[in-house]
Amino acid sequence: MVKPVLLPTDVAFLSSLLLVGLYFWAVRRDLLMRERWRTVLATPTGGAAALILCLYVAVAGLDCLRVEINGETKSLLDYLVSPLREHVETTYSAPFAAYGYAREVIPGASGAARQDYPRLRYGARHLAQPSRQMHADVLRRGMAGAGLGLLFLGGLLALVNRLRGRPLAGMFTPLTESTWRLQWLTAASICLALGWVICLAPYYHVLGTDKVGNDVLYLTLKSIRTGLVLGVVSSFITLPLAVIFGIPAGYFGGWIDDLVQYLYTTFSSVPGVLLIASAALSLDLLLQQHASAFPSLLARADMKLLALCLVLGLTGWTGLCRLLRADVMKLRVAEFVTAARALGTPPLKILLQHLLPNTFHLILITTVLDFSGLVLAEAVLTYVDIGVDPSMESWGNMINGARLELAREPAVWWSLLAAFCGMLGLVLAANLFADAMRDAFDPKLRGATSPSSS
Amino acid sequence: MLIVLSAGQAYGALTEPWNAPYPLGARGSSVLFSTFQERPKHLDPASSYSENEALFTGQVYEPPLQYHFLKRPYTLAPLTAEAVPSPVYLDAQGRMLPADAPDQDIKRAVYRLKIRPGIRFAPHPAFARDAAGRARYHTLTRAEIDHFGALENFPYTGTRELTAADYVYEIARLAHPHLHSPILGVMGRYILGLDVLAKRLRSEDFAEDAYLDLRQFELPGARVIDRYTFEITLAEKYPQFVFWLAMSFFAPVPWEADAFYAQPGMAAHNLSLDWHPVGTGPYRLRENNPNRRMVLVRNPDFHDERYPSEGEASDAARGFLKRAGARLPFIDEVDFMLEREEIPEWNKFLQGYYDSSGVAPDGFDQAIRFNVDGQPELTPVMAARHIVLNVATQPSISYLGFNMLDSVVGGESARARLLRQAIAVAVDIEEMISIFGNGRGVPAQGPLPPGIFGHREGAAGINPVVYEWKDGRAQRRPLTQAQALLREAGYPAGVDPTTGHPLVLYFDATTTGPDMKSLFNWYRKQFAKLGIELVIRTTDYNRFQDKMKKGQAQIFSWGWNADYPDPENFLFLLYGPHSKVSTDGENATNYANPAFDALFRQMRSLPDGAVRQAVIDRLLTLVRYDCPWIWGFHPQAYSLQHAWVGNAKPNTMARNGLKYRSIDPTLRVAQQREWNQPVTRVLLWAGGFAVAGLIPALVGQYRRRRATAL
Amino acid sequence: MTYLIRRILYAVPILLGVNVITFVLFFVVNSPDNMARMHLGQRYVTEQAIENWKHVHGYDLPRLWNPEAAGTGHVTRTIFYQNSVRLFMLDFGRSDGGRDIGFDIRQRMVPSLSIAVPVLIIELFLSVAFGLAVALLRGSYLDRWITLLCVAGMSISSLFFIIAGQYLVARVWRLAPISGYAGGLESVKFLVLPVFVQVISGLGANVRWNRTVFLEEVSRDYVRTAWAKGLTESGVLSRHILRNALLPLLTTIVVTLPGLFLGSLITESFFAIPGLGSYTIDAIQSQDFAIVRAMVFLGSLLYIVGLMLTDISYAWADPRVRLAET
Amino acid sequence: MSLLEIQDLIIEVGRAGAPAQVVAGLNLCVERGSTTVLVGESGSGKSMSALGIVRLLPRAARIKGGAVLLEGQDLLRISEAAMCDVRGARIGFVFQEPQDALNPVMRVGDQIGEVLTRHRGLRGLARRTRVVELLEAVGIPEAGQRLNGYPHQFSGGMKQRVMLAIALAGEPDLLIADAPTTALDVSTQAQILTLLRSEQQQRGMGMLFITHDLAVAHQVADTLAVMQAGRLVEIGSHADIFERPTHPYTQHLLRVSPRIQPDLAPPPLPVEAEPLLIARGLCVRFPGRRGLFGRIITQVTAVDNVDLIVHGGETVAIVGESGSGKTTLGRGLLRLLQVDAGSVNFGGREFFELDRKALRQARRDIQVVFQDPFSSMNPRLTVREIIEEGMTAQGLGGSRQGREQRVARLLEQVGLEAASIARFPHEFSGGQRQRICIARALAVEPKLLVCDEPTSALDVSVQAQILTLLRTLQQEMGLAYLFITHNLGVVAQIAHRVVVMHQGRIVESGPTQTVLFKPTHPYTQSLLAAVPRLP
Repeated sequence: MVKPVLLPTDVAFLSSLLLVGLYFWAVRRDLLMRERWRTVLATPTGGAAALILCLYVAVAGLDCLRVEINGETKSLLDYLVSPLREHVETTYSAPFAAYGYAREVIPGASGAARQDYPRLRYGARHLAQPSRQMHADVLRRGMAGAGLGLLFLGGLLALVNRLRGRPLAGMFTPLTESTWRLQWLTAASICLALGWVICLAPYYHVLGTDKVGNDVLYLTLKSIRTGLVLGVVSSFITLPLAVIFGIPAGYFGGWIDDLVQYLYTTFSSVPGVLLIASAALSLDLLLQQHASAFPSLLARADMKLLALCLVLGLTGWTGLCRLLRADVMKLRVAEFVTAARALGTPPLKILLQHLLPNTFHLILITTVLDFSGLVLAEAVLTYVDIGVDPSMESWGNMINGARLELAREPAVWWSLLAAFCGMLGLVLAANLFADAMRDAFDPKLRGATSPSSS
Repeated sequence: MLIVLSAGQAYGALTEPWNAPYPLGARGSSVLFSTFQERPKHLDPASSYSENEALFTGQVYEPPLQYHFLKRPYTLAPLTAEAVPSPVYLDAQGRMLPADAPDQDIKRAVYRLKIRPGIRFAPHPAFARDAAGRARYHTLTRAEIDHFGALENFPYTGTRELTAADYVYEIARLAHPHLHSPILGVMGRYILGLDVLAKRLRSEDFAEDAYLDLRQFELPGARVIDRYTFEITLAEKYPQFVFWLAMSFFAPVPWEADAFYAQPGMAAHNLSLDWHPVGTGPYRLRENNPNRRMVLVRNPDFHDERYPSEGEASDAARGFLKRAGARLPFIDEVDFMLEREEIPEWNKFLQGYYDSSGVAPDGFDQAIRFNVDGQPELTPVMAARHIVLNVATQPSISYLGFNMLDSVVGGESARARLLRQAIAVAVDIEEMISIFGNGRGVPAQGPLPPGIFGHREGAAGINPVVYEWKDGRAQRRPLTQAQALLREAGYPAGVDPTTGHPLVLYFDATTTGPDMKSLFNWYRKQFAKLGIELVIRTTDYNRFQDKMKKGQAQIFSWGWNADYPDPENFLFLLYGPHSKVSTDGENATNYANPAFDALFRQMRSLPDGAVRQAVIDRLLTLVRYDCPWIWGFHPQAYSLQHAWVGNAKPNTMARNGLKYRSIDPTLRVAQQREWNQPVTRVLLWAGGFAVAGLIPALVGQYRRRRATAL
Repeated sequence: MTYLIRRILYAVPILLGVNVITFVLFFVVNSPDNMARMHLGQRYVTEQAIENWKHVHGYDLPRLWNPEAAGTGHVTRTIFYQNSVRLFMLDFGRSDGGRDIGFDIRQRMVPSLSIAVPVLIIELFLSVAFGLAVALLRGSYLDRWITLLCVAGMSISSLFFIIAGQYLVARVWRLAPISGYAGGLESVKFLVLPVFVQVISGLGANVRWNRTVFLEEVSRDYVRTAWAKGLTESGVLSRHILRNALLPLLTTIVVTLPGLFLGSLITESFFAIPGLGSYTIDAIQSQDFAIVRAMVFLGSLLYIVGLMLTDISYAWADPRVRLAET
Repeated sequence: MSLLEIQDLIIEVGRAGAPAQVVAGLNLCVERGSTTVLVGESGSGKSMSALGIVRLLPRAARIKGGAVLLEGQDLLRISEAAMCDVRGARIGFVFQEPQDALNPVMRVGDQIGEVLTRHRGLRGLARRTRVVELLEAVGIPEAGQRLNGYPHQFSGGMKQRVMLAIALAGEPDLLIADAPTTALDVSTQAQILTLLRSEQQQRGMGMLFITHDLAVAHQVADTLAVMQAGRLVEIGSHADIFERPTHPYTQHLLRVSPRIQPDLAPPPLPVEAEPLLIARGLCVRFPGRRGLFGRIITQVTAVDNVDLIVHGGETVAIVGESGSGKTTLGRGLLRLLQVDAGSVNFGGREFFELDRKALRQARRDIQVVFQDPFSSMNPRLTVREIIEEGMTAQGLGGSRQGREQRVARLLEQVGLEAASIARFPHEFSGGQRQRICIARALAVEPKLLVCDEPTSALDVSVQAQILTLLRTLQQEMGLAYLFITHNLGVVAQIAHRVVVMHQGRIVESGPTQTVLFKPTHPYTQSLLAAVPRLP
């Protein structure tokens, strides 16, 4: 029996993506916006960051589409990487290891037990003598992966050149062209990495395994969804609040402004972590009181994630609200707003048509910056025990576990490394993207005077 | 960056080694450095029951009896009492009965205890008296209390000789409504008149902080005979009672302490018996800063107690008899540092800053390896540091319980029993021990741990439902058998016929650290082997307790630590009348089987011997078949000691082992210095790096100064 | 003076609001009965004991509105009123663990400050120095790399810095204790590592923020005037840019000053510093609501004091601003 | 040898990939003791040239070639360190916006003294004495006390005097003044110009004066250089340029520059025209200080008891310096801000007594055009949406297509292509945008158009076009204008009647001819006297 399953956070995440898509569709004819978005993408770091973000979003998106087959719910991502999911060892193993992490007593052929590192169930299983064959095999498969990646990249380049009407001979010019070089190099690295993973991961644990033998690469991939959902959904909960409070407060002033100011001063005066902690604890209690409403573990963990998003969203709106209010207060006296009032445009329409679109860049930039903050916050909240459900794959859980693992001897560093890289990739990309966006949308910082020597 | 490091360097130059986790002044003297993980909530002997509290109460308070430090199996020895008492049994008419009289005839069991004269309480302001003999500090005003603020600020202290009345007073305190003594339920049944007293006290309305002088209440079960003698009378025969006399619940509490702490205003300064105990033990708690550290110092008035001169055969060889006959305690001061997390604690032990340590799960591979015989031994690195490993199987059990009141997994129906048995076979405890316990555990064949009477080794001792005896050892039955059992139960391949979906079971747990996640995953994997979906319901501890009490949990992880080394203390966990739901007893699974209950009652009062063994065998057969528990394992405690620590023989029953401990501070100082040489060249590298980082900036600046417009 | 009075009066409704928030969070799902159970522990608890506890602690009153009482008693004879008033008097009551919260707060303030203050000072010094250097070299490769490095630094969870710091500095290089604390001068060596780690983990964001502030100042007309005067780079930077840029920096710093008392949750917890940060974390983890609520209130109070200090310091530092006008 | 000789100076802006030359080969000399004025419209490269001389270009711009010889030394080829010794010491610079050009948090005395320390090595008392001398020289009274003040305590004109003192402190040989009076009122402008001229002559400095205003140039120049699009089109003596301009661009500039001449002003309309707008006793006050609990303690009266009448088809100009309350009056009339007292009768209706809904409808009759063509249109909307806005709000124009046709017609009416309909504001130049703004206002068929400085942000040639457009529209549609401006030259070209405002009050009003050429009030007289005029 196959039936699609949509968890609440899936719905929230996918509809958030849909909203982003709608936004781009809506601004597609706006030349100024198009030019600005082009600038964002043309900034080397911005373009590269956008590519990486797309990759993350794609993985998370795939992980949000689930089907239930014979009572087992799995996402498309699970199916795509099923070797990773299924290759479960007993306990730790290092990246590219053929043998386990810890010695075990292995019953010998003659009945005499000896103590040694056991062969892994899946890692490097295909090699008869791992110690001798491993290097060559990894190299061979790595080359194949690189080849695969390059092939894909070539196809991509050919397609782009075809669309641009460039001759096939100049196929690799994008890689050398100065303006788009970093973007293409990023694309190339992504292709290469994907190729390598596709060719190596079914045979080795590329990032090792964790305490119960799960492939760390799989955990890292699954964590992407958690991180993104947390960041994106929370931001999307924040937005309406900030907009609904911030823009009218700035525009109307008076008692509305007083009220909103009071609200956000009150909210922001509570230390952030504490507010989140109290709210999360309360929501957690609420969930526990209605535990029976969530039949499966997945639904429960998912509900907890949604609750966390809700908490982060409900506590995180003050910053953007304050910014919006200040910006609208400036815009309120802008002449086009005065003109609109003089034309008899009703206030609501002024808010929607004039103020909202002109503060949108602010909303976008703040949202992307907040997003990265939220992804980072997940790890900390998980440490404080108010983060995502322990059963859910997340970087916070990985880091948290990694603290203990690092204290082992030899240190188990790969979980930490994987979580570190996974997180750094996402947050760095988001931060760089926000930077590029700020440069493109808010070019206040350009044109500083200096002696003309440089 | 540079500033920080150079500050560290400058400071470090004065006091090496750099990484000492506490002020180094004391390490050369006779101070033991240890840790505590959780701040103790109650140090009042009437309410304190948890292990982390016993760490302190065990050293401060002295019940009449103790476990012999060296002898095995565990033997009771007198502490403040002259001798281990034997009960005198009386019938309804008060006539003496022989020890083997039938239980139902025995209406009174009388224990007479004579304590040694000359034992004194540790100095405390509560005992301070002025020239006229009046207590100095029993009638303080609020302002005076605020002025003193802390115990050490009281200029006068006093002491007093321990009397039998102090023991009797403490027994009455068990009934104190505000102390919520955890053993009131048990003792109320046995000690004559205790429950009556408790009821009476509860009905009296008095403020929480007010002093309640328990001396004015009559308690027939505990009476002072003379200055040094008192008598405890039980309402029925209870052979295990004598073990209770070695627990801190029966340690003496002077009425002066209660009167002192009950003064209004004391609580606001955290001055209460819960934070500042008053006892006769070898140590007194000098500093109680649960935020950082707790310090025990030698009680100057400690009575003359000597190191035992006899023990197990191997004790002499292991050096445990070197100090025989020497006066206790050996160490002047014990510093307990708050270490909430295992890792820093473990690392500090390795660095030599803590004198002993358990083996952190994550440091296990570093410390221990199993030799070819499967026996644990120290890794060469550890052995080179002359660290000593002690292994002791604990008189405890950790198990997964089925709530027998649950409609799915509980009850006496064949369906439920088969389901339980199937799960018990499928959950691979051996794997659990090896993954999560680093092999530190013995798979349980029933509730009784090794070392407790009634436990059987070998083929005779296995649980035939889960294990079979093959190749000379117990082997878990294969998964196919579990699946067959499940099919028989009516869940083919784990599918619940009523829904058509996989059977969903719930595991109730409390939320704790990150390590739990993998454990939960592991549980799920075990159940998934049968096609059953296991949902983990985590709650906070209190709610979990509440759930357990209401019988709403389904499957849960539970454990039991022996109060005393007797099979009764384990088998009563399955005794129907002790059900958690109906009586808030310790029978967490609410298992109730009349046949078992009858046999249990019989076993309870039997002396150790063949008869008792036979009864126990029958009891075990019953519960193995009914399978209310997945039997789990008996954990083994591995503890490590540095070479400079002496007399650290593990004693899993006794809590007062610190007085026997000795240390060699000179060796400690030398080793710490050797092991903690800072890697200073890193600082040079960092400094060089910083300087190198400045160069491009300086070059850039120079270029700008020299630049022309064209 | 009138300004101060106004601000203090303004703070009252905010604190009241904070109280309402915490109260709602506290009581919406958590009934007094639950609290009583939590407080009394897991052992056998009778209804009588619960009632008794609730009465002693004043939780037997209605939550927000008392229909039975007369006059102002409608409001005053409620849990909310009684608790809020107590908090306003800075009486935090006792924790669920039975200790006096005010006592613990006083005791734990010192370690928190002894971490937070050095961090603040060193961080400020370093980030201003780096920020200036980067603003000076703007547009160059060094600028781009340092900015990228800053963004990367911002993108790394502070947990990584702590874990890596503990592993390398304390374990591998043995340069500092892994964790712990001691009073007095001894504390220095315990503080080196946490301070170092915290400075490093905050450096990226701070340098970048300072760079932005400095660049914003650099683009102003008066800077051009300064150049036109023939001042050298150092003169322009120190006398003009720095002086002006310190104003926005001041606001961001001063508002955090009172909050320093609260300490850093994560750092203190990892390094076992017995400060208010780890106190809070412990309270969260052990679900000790009484402490959490006290800390929330204290935090808000300090934040409001911070806002006030900000205004005052602004008026002091910026000749254009006078208090009466704000 | 000239004091300053610029040879083939080339300045580029933009990214390395697509550079644009903003200064394309400038050649210019400044002699000792004489003033050279560089005139040009915005974007002509005149300011860039001035900044290029001292190597203080914005980051986006860079010098690509040429030489700047100061007494024979090429400033472009010395090191930055050496350049620091030139700036302030040998070249003084006065910037356009005194508001921003002074360090807000530094005492005025220190800002001047800094130069003395840097270049003259003066410290302590000597420095202070010299600062006082300088401040007195630039005409700041009570210099001894005022040097401890901060810039915000000085008025605009005073700030510019301080700026001049800074520039003079290093006793430079060359003074570069980059449009130093643009931001100032005419009366202040006149004082500053006089001061500059006298200082220059006293000290025998060379001065390079940058301006867009030919009238100002006329007042200070010894030599005039006219720039257009980065090139020098004509250079010559004062007399050459003003009397015998040779280049067509120069001639054009001279032609379109507004002059105050009696023959230009339109005659007053016949009196029998029906009054369209009658305002009586208008007062607008802004809160000043607030006390405890936000109670208002003092108030600033921006518009003080003003009466005003506008007839249908008439242009009434409101003239005043900054702060005179003219803009506030305009917005008050429109009910765009709270009016504290008075009444406005518009077309027979009491404008201030309308409820919200009626007010929205009534807004149709009275529209507004603003000064800044950049901020007066929502950059997120297309031209069509911008112009449609009023129609939608007022329910005009019928169907979607009807509105579209109307928008197209309006665009043609204001002289734009109908095809611009789908474009965004930023694709248009300043003048074009102002046309769109007019079209937006006209879309609701108003009877009165309040023009709030509609031309002051525009170059003179564009300004002339817009004025022509407004006149044409008035003739075609019978519009009435309330024209708010500070520029008397513009007034002379367009207004039937003039109202002069000073400190919130109307000091004089009457037909243009009378007020501009036979003023009776002393304020009007002094104002007119201060206006620089072309021959």
